[in-house]
Amino acid sequence: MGEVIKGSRVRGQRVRKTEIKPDLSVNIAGIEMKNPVMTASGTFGYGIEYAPYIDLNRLGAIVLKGLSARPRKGNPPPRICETPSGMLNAIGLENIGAEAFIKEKLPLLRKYDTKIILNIFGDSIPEYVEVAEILDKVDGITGLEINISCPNVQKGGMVFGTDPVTASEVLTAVRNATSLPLIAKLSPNVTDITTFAKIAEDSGCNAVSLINTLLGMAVDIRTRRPMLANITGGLSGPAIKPVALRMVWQASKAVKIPVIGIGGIMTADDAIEFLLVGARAVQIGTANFVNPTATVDIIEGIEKYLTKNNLSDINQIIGRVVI
Amino acid sequence: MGEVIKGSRVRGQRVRKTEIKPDLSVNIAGIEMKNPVMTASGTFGYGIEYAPYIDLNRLGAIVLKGLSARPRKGNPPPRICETPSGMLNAIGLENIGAEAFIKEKLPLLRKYDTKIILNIFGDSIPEYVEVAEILDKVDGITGLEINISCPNVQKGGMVFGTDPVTASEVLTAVRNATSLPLIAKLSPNVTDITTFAKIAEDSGCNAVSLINTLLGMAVDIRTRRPMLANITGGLSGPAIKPVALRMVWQASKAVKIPVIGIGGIMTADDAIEFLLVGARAVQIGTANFVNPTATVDIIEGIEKYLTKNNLSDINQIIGRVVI
Amino acid sequence: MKAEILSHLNLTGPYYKLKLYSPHIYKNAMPGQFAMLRVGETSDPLLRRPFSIHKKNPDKTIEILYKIVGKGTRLLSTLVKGKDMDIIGPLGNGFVIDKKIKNHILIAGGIGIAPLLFLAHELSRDKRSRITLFLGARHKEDILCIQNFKRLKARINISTEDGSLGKQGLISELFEVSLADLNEQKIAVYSCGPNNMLREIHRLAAAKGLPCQVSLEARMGCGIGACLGCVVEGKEGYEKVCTDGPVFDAGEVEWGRL
Amino acid sequence: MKAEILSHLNLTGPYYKLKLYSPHIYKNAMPGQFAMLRVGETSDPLLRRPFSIHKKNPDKTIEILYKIVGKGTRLLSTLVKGKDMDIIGPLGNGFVIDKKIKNHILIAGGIGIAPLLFLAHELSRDKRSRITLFLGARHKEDILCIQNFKRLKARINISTEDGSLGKQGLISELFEVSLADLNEQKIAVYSCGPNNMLREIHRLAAAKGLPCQVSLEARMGCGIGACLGCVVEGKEGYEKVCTDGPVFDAGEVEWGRL
Ligand SMILES: Cc1cc2nc3c(=O)[nH]c(=O)nc-3n(C[C@H](O)[C@H](O)[C@H](O)COP(=O)(O)OP(=O)(O)OC[C@H]3O[C@@H](n4cnc5c(N)ncnc54)[C@H](O)[C@@H]3O)c2cc1C
Ligand SMILES: Cc1cc2nc3c(=O)[nH]c(=O)nc-3n(C[C@H](O)[C@H](O)[C@H](O)COP(=O)(O)OP(=O)(O)OC[C@H]3O[C@@H](n4cnc5c(N)ncnc54)[C@H](O)[C@@H]3O)c2cc1C
Ligand SMILES: Cc1cc2nc3c(=O)[nH]c(=O)nc-3n(C[C@H](O)[C@H](O)[C@H](O)COP(=O)(O)O)c2cc1C
Ligand SMILES: Cc1cc2nc3c(=O)[nH]c(=O)nc-3n(C[C@H](O)[C@H](O)[C@H](O)COP(=O)(O)O)c2cc1C
Ligand code: FES
Ligand code: FES
Repeated sequence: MGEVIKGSRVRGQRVRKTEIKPDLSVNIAGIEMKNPVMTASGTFGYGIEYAPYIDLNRLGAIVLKGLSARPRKGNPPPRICETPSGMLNAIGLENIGAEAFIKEKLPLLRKYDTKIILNIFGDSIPEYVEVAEILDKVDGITGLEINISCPNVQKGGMVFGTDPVTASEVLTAVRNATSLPLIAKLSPNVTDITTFAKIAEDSGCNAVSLINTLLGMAVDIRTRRPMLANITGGLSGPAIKPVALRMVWQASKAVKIPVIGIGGIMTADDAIEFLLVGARAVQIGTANFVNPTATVDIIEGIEKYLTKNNLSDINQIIGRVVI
Repeated sequence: MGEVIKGSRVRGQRVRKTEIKPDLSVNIAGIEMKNPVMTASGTFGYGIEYAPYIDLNRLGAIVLKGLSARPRKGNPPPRICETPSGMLNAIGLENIGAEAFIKEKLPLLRKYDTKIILNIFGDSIPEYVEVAEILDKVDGITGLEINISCPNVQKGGMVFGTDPVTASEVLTAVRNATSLPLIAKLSPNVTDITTFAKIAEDSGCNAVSLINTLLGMAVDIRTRRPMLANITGGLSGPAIKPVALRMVWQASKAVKIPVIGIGGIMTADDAIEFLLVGARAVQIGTANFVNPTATVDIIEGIEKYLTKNNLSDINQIIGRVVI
Repeated sequence: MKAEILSHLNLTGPYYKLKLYSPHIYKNAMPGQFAMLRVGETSDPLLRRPFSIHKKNPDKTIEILYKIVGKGTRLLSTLVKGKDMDIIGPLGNGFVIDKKIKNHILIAGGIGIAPLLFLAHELSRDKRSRITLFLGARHKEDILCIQNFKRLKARINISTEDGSLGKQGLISELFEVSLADLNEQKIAVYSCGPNNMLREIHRLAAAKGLPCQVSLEARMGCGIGACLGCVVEGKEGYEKVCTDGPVFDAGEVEWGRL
Repeated sequence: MKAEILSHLNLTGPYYKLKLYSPHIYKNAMPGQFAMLRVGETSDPLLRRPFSIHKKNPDKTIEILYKIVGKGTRLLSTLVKGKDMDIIGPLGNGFVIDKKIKNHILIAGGIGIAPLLFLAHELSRDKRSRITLFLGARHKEDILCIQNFKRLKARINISTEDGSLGKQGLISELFEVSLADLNEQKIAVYSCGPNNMLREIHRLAAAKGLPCQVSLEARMGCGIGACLGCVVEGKEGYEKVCTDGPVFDAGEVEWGRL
């Protein structure tokens, strides 16, 4: 991000301040991004949905809705409900499948000058491997993010990402199935997040992203039924930010691979908190629903924060929390 | 709670409806309570602080600030900060110690017609045992609640309540040290809450209460320092309600001993959600700060809900979520 | 998008009318489309709330007619004239108007009247349109917009559950009775209201072979097709209420699953 | 407790004055005490916010003078006349007035003026009181309440950091200069403002042997001594700002830890 002379021709004023635009670029898992702001899987559709609201070229990277090898219908409605400063979702990983994605959606995305990262999942290790293989070496795909917050159907529905052994198995298997940069997306529903960050590192993943949603529930006291047809769902939004920030801080100290911070980021201030505790990039999820221009607003806000603090490079704040 | 003839003398009106007041009484861990509404430890001081705001006699039970064998100074300030729909605290378990409590505070509480339950903790198993022994058989104390969300100093600071082995050890040791009804207060910062609920049951505890706070963090981006001097703190308030409700639901299905629901309960509606998923009582924490009459408002609200739904007994809603 | 609040009136009881200056929505909105409103500035409530476009005015304003039902609408009702509303729209697919049909039956339950006034205005641009309104609600206080429909020369049928205005009973019953005398073939039915009502209207219209469009509600996360939170079961799998609807051909909906 | 908002004025810039009808607080409040206000109805912001009692009026109203600094105060500023404010108070320990002392020096930094006006009113009930005000702030727009103090016949010293009003510099510097000429012994100092200022005022007053009371701020959970969230380090361990303070004898505070 070179130097930009600002204000020099603005309305022919006498103010001729030379302002150096801070360098926001980061390299995560071998992926060069213009800035550390990515979208979070499942909250940005297949990307195109947001094109009427923001210039997709401005994003550091776009992470798309989780893909499986075959299309998935997802859970019956109601699938979402609001909670204090948060929301629960049990979409059930509805998606059109990796093949359809490549045919129908990817061509629309290729024209944008941003990195496309695909979030993948499966019900079993072979399924994870299958989707990774389908997407490997497809033009326009820069990296994969593995969602391990999925139930392992072969092992009685236990979630991959909450058991060290299965987590290690699925990450290693996917690692061997693709040469793309690999991000392990961790589940927060664990006693010790650092265990799983280390497992990701040891399995050869190039980065970890966290957090996925916290498992939650809500009940409609009028009908006495759960608010979600699926009974439980994933909690996201500002409510979870303190938990996410704590886990990102812990994970950043535990591993050398880059950590991507996710969870309740609504504003640039929130994003900066994550960068300060060690995240090298952030993902914006639920905020997109509330404010479709959230990502771009956050990029601009981070830039302003750096400028205001006379910092020229985003790396000057990453991990710089004062303890 | 017998029948109450309501409205019969109100302003000498012709409305002479006979209304049966629903029975709100519950028995938890052998403790007979007028209603299922208790206070949550650490949010109700030593009880007396709220006497100017509510009639303490109306409460099902009062759970007081965590006590240790000896006084504790607690953490340096800042100790709290607000987060979206929640707050972080790192009080550091400041308390006057069990002996001083018995001498200075308990006499003031004895005159109230409500159950007094003491929340206890220690830095090591012997300390837990010590405080339990000090409080055992003291007149006016109805039960103990063991806070196991404390670091075990003898084992490198690992939290008792997040390790099955230490959790079992400390609960068993306290169980053997007192004949009082015993409630195990569980930490939510674990992969599987049912494991710990079962450990409590197997250790001879008479009930479990959950959840304690979620571990969280916040950073002041102006100073780049953590908002709390202790760096991390416990997240409470409405933000955590969905997580708490899910865990209470899971625990209720896993054990036979009563489950006490805690976490973000602000209104009667919130309390009813917890009762529906299986809690036999609830504790009100952060809500007391926001609204000092929260507990009494909630008791009245539950009563209204029962009346409105033509239910005569609180047990008719406990565990009755429609799945 | 920002849109200045030009007026904000409490009609009766829990009903409010909000007038916003929005050249963009004025220019683009079609009947049946909706907008997502941010009802507060903090993170509780968090999500935007969907509201139908109720009316467009030549001064580039739009109107929203809403009812207070919970936290979000209560907060919305406190916003005062002069402030900017944070709004996204128009969104979704509106009612399809078949130019060949001149007889239009609009059926609303309660606040379901909101999108139908805009539709009636649009239909009445064709001077040969004949509009019949069936409007049902619980009490007479819940019967809104009658004057507006009168001005459009609509034939108006009203029912209330307690009989406080019009016929006592459900509006679907009134509609059923009127269908009995119906000989005309070129009729379209448009409906908005509670699911149970819509199911019944669909059944009655289908039995007579009348085309019927319904505007559905669902909890919405994004309103723009990104979250997959708002689906309803359709004949060919899940349909997103926000981008595949909110107006659906009644025949496409799996009514048994609603 | 509910208290009707009788008026709510934007003074200058971020400063607002709120007038509430509260016979209870009117009757019981002492200078230096505070109240906890609920600034919104939803759970964000969650906690109440503490504000000093700024003024009491014979019509049983009280006034709060505040500055918008964040989310809570911004939301507070949107509450309109006629609504009920949810308020708890009066809380805490106020300033101790030693009847034997007739010379009173009040020192405020910025919005720290809020509790000092109430104190000045109380002090001036003794006709022999002489009140001297030192008021410092960043710019002249941050200098509030001068007219009120004039009416109480206070001697007024003003400083601003940018020199836009009064002497340029910090108010503690102005106070220090005035102390140099001071011979009188029976003087009490009362101060409210940023911690750095209070520390300096304490140092200067202590050097002269003057009794000095300071009103401290802290993030508060409950305001009533139940959460232990608001402590500051005192000479004998932690003190709760809400119930041991907010007014402390400056000598009791561990200034090094603040
Ligand atoms: C396409 C569409 C158009 C609509 N048009 C109008 C309109 O013109 N006028 C009007 O008054 N209402 C309209 N609604 C309904 C309106 O969105 C809800 O009443 C509002 O979101 C409730 O918010 P709340 O916070 O007050 O209620 P909450 O406290 O959130 O909930 C109260 C009740 O409203 C339901 N509800 C909550 N959120 C939604 C949601 N996003 N969509 C539907 N129901 C919800 C809840 O299930 C609950 O039963 C429309 C809904 C949709 C989907
Ligand atoms: C006893 C007491 C009396 C006070 N009297 C007044 C008064 O008369 N007028 C006035 O304008 N202000 C007064 N304050 C300060 C006022 O409480 C804060 O400005 C207010 O709480 C900030 O809320 P916010 O949501 O706008 O800011 P936030 O967004 O919460 O925070 C903005 C800034 O305010 C600080 N802050 C947040 N909460 C508190 C808190 N509870 N106490 C102190 N600082 C806080 C934060 O650390 C941050 O620096 C008083 C504070 C105390 C403790
Ligand atoms: C509606 C919705 C759908 C989601 N779908 C996925 C998904 O398919 N794969 C995934 O890894 N995470 C998914 N997530 C989790 C988000 O990517 C993100 O980790 C989480 O929402 C926390 O971030 P936030 O608080 O910013 O939303 C989804 C979240 C939401 C709200
Ligand atoms: C300020 C504060 C202090 C607390 N102190 C204790 C404590 O001493 N012992 C304990 O077991 N729990 C303590 N808790 C946890 C609460 O009892 C409760 O489990 C938690 O706050 C969740 O409930 P809530 O969301 O209703 O506040 C404390 C919570 C807060 C907010
Ligand atoms: S509301 Fe998000 S897809 Fe419809
Ligand atoms: S604010 Fe809770 S103890 Fe002072």
